[in-house]
Amino acid sequence: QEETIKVGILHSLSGTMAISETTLKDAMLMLIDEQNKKGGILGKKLEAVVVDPASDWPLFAEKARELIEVNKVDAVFGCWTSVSRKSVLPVFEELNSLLFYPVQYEGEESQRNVFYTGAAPNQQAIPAVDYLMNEEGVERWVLAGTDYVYPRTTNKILEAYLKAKGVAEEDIMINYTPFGHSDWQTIVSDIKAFGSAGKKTAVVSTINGDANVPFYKELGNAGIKAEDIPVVAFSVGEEELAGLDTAPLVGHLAAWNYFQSADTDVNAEFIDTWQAFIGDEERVTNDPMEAHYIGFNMWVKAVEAAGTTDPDAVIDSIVGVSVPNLTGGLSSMMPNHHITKPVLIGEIQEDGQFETVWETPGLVVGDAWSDYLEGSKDLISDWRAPMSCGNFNVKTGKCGGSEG
Amino acid sequence: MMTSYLFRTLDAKAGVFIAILLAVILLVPALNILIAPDNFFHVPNYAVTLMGKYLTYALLALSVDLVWGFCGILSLGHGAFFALGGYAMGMYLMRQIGTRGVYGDPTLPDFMVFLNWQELPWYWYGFDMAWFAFLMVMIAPGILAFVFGWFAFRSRVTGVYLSIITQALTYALLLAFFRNDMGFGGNNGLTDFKDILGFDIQASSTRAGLFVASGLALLVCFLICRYVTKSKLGKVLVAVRDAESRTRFLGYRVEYYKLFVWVLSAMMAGIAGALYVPQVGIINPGEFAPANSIEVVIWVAVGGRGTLIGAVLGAVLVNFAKTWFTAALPDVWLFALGALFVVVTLFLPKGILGTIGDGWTALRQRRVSSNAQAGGGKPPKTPPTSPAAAANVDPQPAE
Amino acid sequence: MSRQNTLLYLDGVSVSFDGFRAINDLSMVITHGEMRAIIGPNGAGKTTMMDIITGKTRPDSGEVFFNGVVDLTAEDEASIAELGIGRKFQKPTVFESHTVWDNLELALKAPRGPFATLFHMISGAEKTRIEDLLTLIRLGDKRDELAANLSHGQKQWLEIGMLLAQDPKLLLVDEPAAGMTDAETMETAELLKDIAKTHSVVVVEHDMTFIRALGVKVTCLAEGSVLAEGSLDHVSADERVIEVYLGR
Amino acid sequence: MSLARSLFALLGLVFLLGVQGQSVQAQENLDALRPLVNNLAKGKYDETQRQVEALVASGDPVVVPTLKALRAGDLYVRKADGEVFIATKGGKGYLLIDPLTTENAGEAGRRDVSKIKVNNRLRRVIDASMGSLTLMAADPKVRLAAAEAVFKAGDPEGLEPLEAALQKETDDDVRLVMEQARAAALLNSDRGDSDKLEAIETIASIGNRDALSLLIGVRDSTEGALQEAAAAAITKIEKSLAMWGNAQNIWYGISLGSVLLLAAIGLAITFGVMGVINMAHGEMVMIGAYVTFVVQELIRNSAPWLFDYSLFIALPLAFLISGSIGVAVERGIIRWLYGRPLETLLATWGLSLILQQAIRSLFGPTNQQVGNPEWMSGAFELGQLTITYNRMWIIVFALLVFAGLMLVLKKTPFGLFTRAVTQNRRMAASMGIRTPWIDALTFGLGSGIAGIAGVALSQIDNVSPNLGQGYIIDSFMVVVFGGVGNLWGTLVGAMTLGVVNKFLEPYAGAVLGKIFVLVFIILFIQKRPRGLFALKGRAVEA
Amino acid sequence: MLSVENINLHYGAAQALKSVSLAAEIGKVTCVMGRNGVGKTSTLRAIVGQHPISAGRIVWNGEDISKLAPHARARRGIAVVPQGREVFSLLSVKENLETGYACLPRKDRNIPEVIFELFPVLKSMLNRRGGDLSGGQQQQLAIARALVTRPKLLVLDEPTEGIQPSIIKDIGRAIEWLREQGDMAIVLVEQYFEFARDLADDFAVMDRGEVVLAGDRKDLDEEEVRKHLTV
Ligand SMILES: Nc1ncnc2c1ncn2[C@@H]1O[C@H](COP(=O)(O)OP(=O)(O)OP(=O)(O)O)[C@@H](O)[C@H]1O
Ligand SMILES: Nc1ncnc2c1ncn2[C@@H]1O[C@H](COP(=O)(O)OP(=O)(O)OP(=O)(O)O)[C@@H](O)[C@H]1O
Ligand SMILES: NC(N)=O
Ligand SMILES: [Mg+2]
Ligand SMILES: [Mg+2]
Repeated sequence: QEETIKVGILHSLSGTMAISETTLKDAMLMLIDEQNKKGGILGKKLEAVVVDPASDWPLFAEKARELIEVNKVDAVFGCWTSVSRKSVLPVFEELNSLLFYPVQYEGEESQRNVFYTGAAPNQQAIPAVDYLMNEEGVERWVLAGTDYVYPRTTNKILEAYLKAKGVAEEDIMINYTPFGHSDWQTIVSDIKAFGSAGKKTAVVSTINGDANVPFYKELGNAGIKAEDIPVVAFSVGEEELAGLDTAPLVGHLAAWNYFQSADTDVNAEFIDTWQAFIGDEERVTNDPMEAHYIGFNMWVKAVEAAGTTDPDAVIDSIVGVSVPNLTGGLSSMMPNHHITKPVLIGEIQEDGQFETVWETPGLVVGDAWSDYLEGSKDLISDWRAPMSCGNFNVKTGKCGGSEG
Repeated sequence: MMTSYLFRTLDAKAGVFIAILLAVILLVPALNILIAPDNFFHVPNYAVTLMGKYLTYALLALSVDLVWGFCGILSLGHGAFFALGGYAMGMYLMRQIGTRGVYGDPTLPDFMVFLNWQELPWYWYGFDMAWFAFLMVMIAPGILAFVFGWFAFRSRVTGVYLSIITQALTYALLLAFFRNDMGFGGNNGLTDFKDILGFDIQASSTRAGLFVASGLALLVCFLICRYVTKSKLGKVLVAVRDAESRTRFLGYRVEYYKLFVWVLSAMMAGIAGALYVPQVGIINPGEFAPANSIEVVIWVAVGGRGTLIGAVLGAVLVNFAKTWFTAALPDVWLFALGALFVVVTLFLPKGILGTIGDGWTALRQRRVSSNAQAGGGKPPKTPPTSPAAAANVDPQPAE
Repeated sequence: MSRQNTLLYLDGVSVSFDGFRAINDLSMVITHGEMRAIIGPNGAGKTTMMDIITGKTRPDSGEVFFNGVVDLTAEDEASIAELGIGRKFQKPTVFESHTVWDNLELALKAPRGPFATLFHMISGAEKTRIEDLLTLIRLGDKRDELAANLSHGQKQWLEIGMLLAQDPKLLLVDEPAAGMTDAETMETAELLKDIAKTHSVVVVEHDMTFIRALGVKVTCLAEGSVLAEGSLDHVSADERVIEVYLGR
Repeated sequence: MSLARSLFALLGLVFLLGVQGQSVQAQENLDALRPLVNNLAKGKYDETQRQVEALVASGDPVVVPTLKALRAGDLYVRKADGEVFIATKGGKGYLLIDPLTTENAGEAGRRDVSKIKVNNRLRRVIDASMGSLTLMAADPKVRLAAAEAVFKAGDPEGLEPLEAALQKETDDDVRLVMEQARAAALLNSDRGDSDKLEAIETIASIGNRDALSLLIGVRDSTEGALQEAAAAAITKIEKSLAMWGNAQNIWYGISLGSVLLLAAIGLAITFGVMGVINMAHGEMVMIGAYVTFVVQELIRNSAPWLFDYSLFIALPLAFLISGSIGVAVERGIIRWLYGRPLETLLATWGLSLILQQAIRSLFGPTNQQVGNPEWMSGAFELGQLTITYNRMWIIVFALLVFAGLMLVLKKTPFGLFTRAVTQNRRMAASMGIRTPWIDALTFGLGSGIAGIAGVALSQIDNVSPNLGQGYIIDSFMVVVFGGVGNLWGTLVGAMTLGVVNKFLEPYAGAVLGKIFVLVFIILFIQKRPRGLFALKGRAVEA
Repeated sequence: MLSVENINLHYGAAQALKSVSLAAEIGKVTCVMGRNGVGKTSTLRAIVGQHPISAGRIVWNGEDISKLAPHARARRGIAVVPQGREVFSLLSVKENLETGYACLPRKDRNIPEVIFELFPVLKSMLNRRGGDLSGGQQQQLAIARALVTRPKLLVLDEPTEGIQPSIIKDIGRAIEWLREQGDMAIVLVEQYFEFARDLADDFAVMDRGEVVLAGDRKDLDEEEVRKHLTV
């Protein structure tokens, strides 16, 4: 039997997260397939090892361990939601393996074995707010989110940011809902009331996956149009829109680093390959898929550069690696294990796609530690020697709390 | 006297079980530590932790079986006690991190630092001390169980009503612990533990130690359950399960009996949770999810309700199946697991152990009766366990 | 009669269900050591009266006292049982998934607290007592059989055995002879007479031969209150009793 | 939809105008406007906005199609010469239309033109300015929309055209809105205080939040009589809004309650009546939702005109499909488990895993799109209440289903036999009741009803394999809270929980609100250990 | 007519009936007697199909019904008054009676007036739930419910249990009346010797799962029977 390089895929195929993660498993299979068509890496074929952590966080850790210890994979692509990542972190640290995490998250983390290919808050939330403030003249803000860490942190950051920009306390309304919240009547009417105070109002939504469909349905039916109160979402992409009649939502916004509508040749090719792979002409692509695309290509490049899949070597060689992203630029792996990305603001179209209405002039470097949070504004991360630290405190000149 | 009684109550089946359990407790760590990794008999770390987890699940199943199998209290919320025990342990482990957190704060856990908490909430006090934390592992679930049970049993909430409010309880706790404002780390829960009682939590010796601890906890709790259920109190419990009000007319204070096993069971669940957390490395509100508690009930049903060994067997078996299926059939494993449950209910109506037990008794009885009445009447056409007979002779309707 | 010297004292007790008066201003007194037979038409309220005494049903009004001092309406089933009131139900109710033996063991007079039972070890005296009861109720060969597998009449017997095992001060016996053969009925009567030497007993029955064999004071209830009281001959001669109960 | 319609109306109108105005004068105007139109393609949003304002300042209705097209994202610039056209997809790339003359202007390849971007701010500006341009349109609907736009803008510039329009207005409804728009514009103008006092009265009579915010503006920027009048009006409106707030909570509560009722009612049969702890109930609901999806998908692909009837087609199908699955499940699994109610939990849990995975394998894990038919979309105002049609129909539907079920169970022999079978299967059989038949039909009925609940729920929630899981816990809570085996209990239970939830939510927030509801249920059960509509008496204990 | 031929019946491994035979003719009352636990109820369960038999057969009007489901037997005119009443406790008295409609054609679905003549108390309690009735009332309801089905074979398991003397007399008269109608076979299990003796045309005495004495009324040796009824 021919020797292969094994790649672990750790995405939930059942349970609540399957709705988002199954697509990423398929995307990874496609990427591995494509790479094998190009001859694999280092002359060896790649072999995907798929497991199902079933949306169960401790199971993520167990499966991660199984992938690394039992299946001996060389890198793992997976997780969605911070808690799944937090759950597997110690495993990757202990067994010294690699994880590529493809979803936007709240930041406040930088770990030697993890590469964060999704957006940090400064690559999504802050530019979105800037856009609304500058281009749409928004003065009053509803920060609506699902009650968990990502929205909580993002909103903390945004609150600090808005206040720094002179927005008054009473012009910010913060609202949290449980996971899978499905009855939005009260909240939508509260938003409507909050928005009728005479000042231009917008909703910044960190509402998680499933709850969005009923939210937007209620919004549409209550007649809240984008021109009146635009909603900018950080967790609503093409996949989520596919489950919605978007006609009433035209003009509402999302902030991402990629839209399927990106008008580039690489993207066109990516979409074609994807649709052919999955056998569905209608199947959409989305931002976390692009993140895996970038992450995977970075890993391939780093392995080739290092000439080995050994994690330590790859960790050293991957920083500084640049690969094309799907929006026409080159994304690079930064020393803090986050990557550079363009930030796009898109408007929902009737066909379920986004049209980019604004984008950052250049690429934005992912910031592991927010400048707007008390505890973390003095921290930086740099995994290159000699610093080799994920949480270096520039004030005290020490490497965070970690002794090692 | 008690111990002699205890041992008198151990029949052959229990003896075999204890022997196997002891062997596992001794052999697994030995094969893990003493045998070289490339040897065929080596048990990898991965397997040790995995089996450790199964043992804590088995303990949880045991606690559910105690209240359900013997006292008829179908708890759809035992995950709450498990999770509380887990959180107590998690809080201890969090405090052990000390300045090694990413922000280097000596008292505040990381998640509090970045959400700008200024000081440690009062309910976190004391968790830096192992003895206190370990006590809380039992006391916290115990108190919750006591308060809940005190009200519910005195109000004579029974049957599905009780089941559903236990579910409401765990669901409410789920939502509460999800809230970041509660100060338990919200959805992310507690993670990134460094060491326990001074031992590095990732060291394989620590893992082996935790495995042994889980095994011993299971063994001790099994013996306790065994003693309780074989005692006269156990008979009262079964009486309560069958005909609660009749038991009252005999002068037994049913609510005290229920409260006793309920709290005992909750504490056992708490211990299970506490041993679970350091082995899986995370405790988060997901453990409070009603579905988790339902699953525990299902392990017990699969193994055989009302047979303590069955509960243990069911927990290990179902979880082993889950581990295996999720890796071997990641895309369709739910078909396999779902079918397993359906098949067990249909063909092993009393669970795995119950059915084995039945077969055993039937065999013995047949031998006895065929000796007694040589040439007597024919044996029944339809064996009692066949579905047709079960449906036909069924004594009582559902409600 | 003053309440003080009575064992059971009911005064002006009424209870109604959804407007239907099952017990209507019922007054009755049982003295220490007395055996009383209660008869009355179906639906007269005999069982309901026992429900009230044992705490199963709360009266809407009226007084119920035990031993002259204990207000039974303020107690719950378990404490009433602990006070020494035992009951055999009209419809036999035994613990079906316990063996005959265990049913009796559970009923046996002993401390009832959880910790007492947790550390309870069955004594020789208790075993003998159970053996005796088994013989008495003729279920010796069924001792290891589950109660669920008994016939209707066997369950009746088992319940009588359980009542005896409790050794209560006051026995409330609801239709003990139902489902028994005539011979068994007479035996039961003898048994109760025997017990009545040391205990107080209230028996409900429809079997007049049985009542006659008991030879005690009879109370006839009808529509929730006392219709007639006295010796059996006296009561059965009462026109109204014949009208509503005995028939012509 | 209505946007497109009014666009057509406008185009028609403009076309007529165009024919009439075929004069030299008109041609000159066009020549003057052309550069302005072409300028729309230059610069960013700020610049575009300035050009829009310039176009509007011309006051010439001939610019209306340009603005409409810009708003709808149909305005493109030809890269080669910077000319701006209305473009629609067609031919090899785009069909071009001259925005001013609306004449055909040839074709262009996909890469030859680029879209002029609009954002929400621009759309708002266009709406507001278009308002004053279309106040005199022939179609009263257009005029109404125009008046509303002017009201929203509250721009004193709009005052004059408004007053001119008011002179000619014949339609009462439109007139009313114009009056209100005039009042709004007037308050921002420099007209005299008496005019403004009158305007305050007009605004106050609207009584909604828009009026409130206008008046707050007045109160904060004026003094004396005006300020007092505004303040008085504000108090009045706030009072009435508070009252409407309560009405709204009740409405929301009933609406949530009816969703709970729908989700629970099938369970009230399979669990409440039959005693099967049916963990697969949610999956039956899910199957109903997927039936709706499939029906809509078929309609979309082959008979789009039927779309508004899709739910009526889906309802019986969902009932039949979920119902037959129910019957099959009962015959295959449940029937072996009577008398072992707790084991039904195990089997149906397994079943729910299988059904979920089956749907996931068949349709994929992602949400499926189920649309609202026209009559289920939008909302209408009832006083200060916004009543959305989908919620309203769901309430009606839930009550109908409830009534129907009640009828079947209480008034038909089937219902009686069902209850007899579940209370004492053996005796029921000896009474001649075909118990297997009744069991299968009853479980089928419960499942079928879950299926039609799924049709309704597809209108407000995700249609994904997880759909059922989201409702199962709530359903059990409702059935148990109401009292197992009592349909009225399920109705009242669902409504109570809905209303309690909705009154708590504004104060406690959604998360705490939900926690409180759960605690409320726990405490309530202490008071009534057998649910809201507990059966009492011997019958229950026997 | 009904003929039970050499049936065996088991509960699990325990045998409750050993080669029991019994006959019941139209227009006659067959009385089964015996001490507690000898198998009377088991025999009736076998006849109505509530428990499967393990040997022998049961023939009703020429048809072997041993394999038929209970509801099918009910539809062939077999009705039962079970021991322990088994009324549907949550159904009202009226509904309890109406369950008997299941084996009636639509036109016959009514409650015969004679039932209320026999048990007047039921008429006044039509809307009360079955389970709320007193023991004796339930027993009356159980008998009435069986009569609603217009049975051709009526199987009664200790129907006088818990019933007041005057109504026992009425039930006796009712059974006589039913017999006199001449279109019904009646199997009666009874412990109350005098009641049984007065009604029985044929009788069978059981002991330990077997029929130990059988014959018609004139063969009845009271002493012999009583011997089997005492311990
Ligand atoms: N919960 C209840 N709801 C309605 N009626 C009830 C309830 N409980 C008892 N009854 C009625 O109260 C009356 C008294 O019943 P009880 O059982 O006490 O009679 P009894 O004297 O024991 O009769 P029996 O000799 O038939 O056993 C009966 O008419 C019965 O129908
Ligand atoms: N469900 C059962 N399972 C096991 N054994 C049973 C069951 N029912 C009855 N038996 C046994 O079968 C034998 C016959 O019981 P059966 O009920 O037929 O007696 P019976 O003659 O009707 O008595 P009774 O006069 O007490 O009603 C008894 O010894 C009893 O213990
Ligand atoms: N981290 C997120 N997007 O859940
Ligand atoms: Mg009675
Ligand atoms: Mg019998």
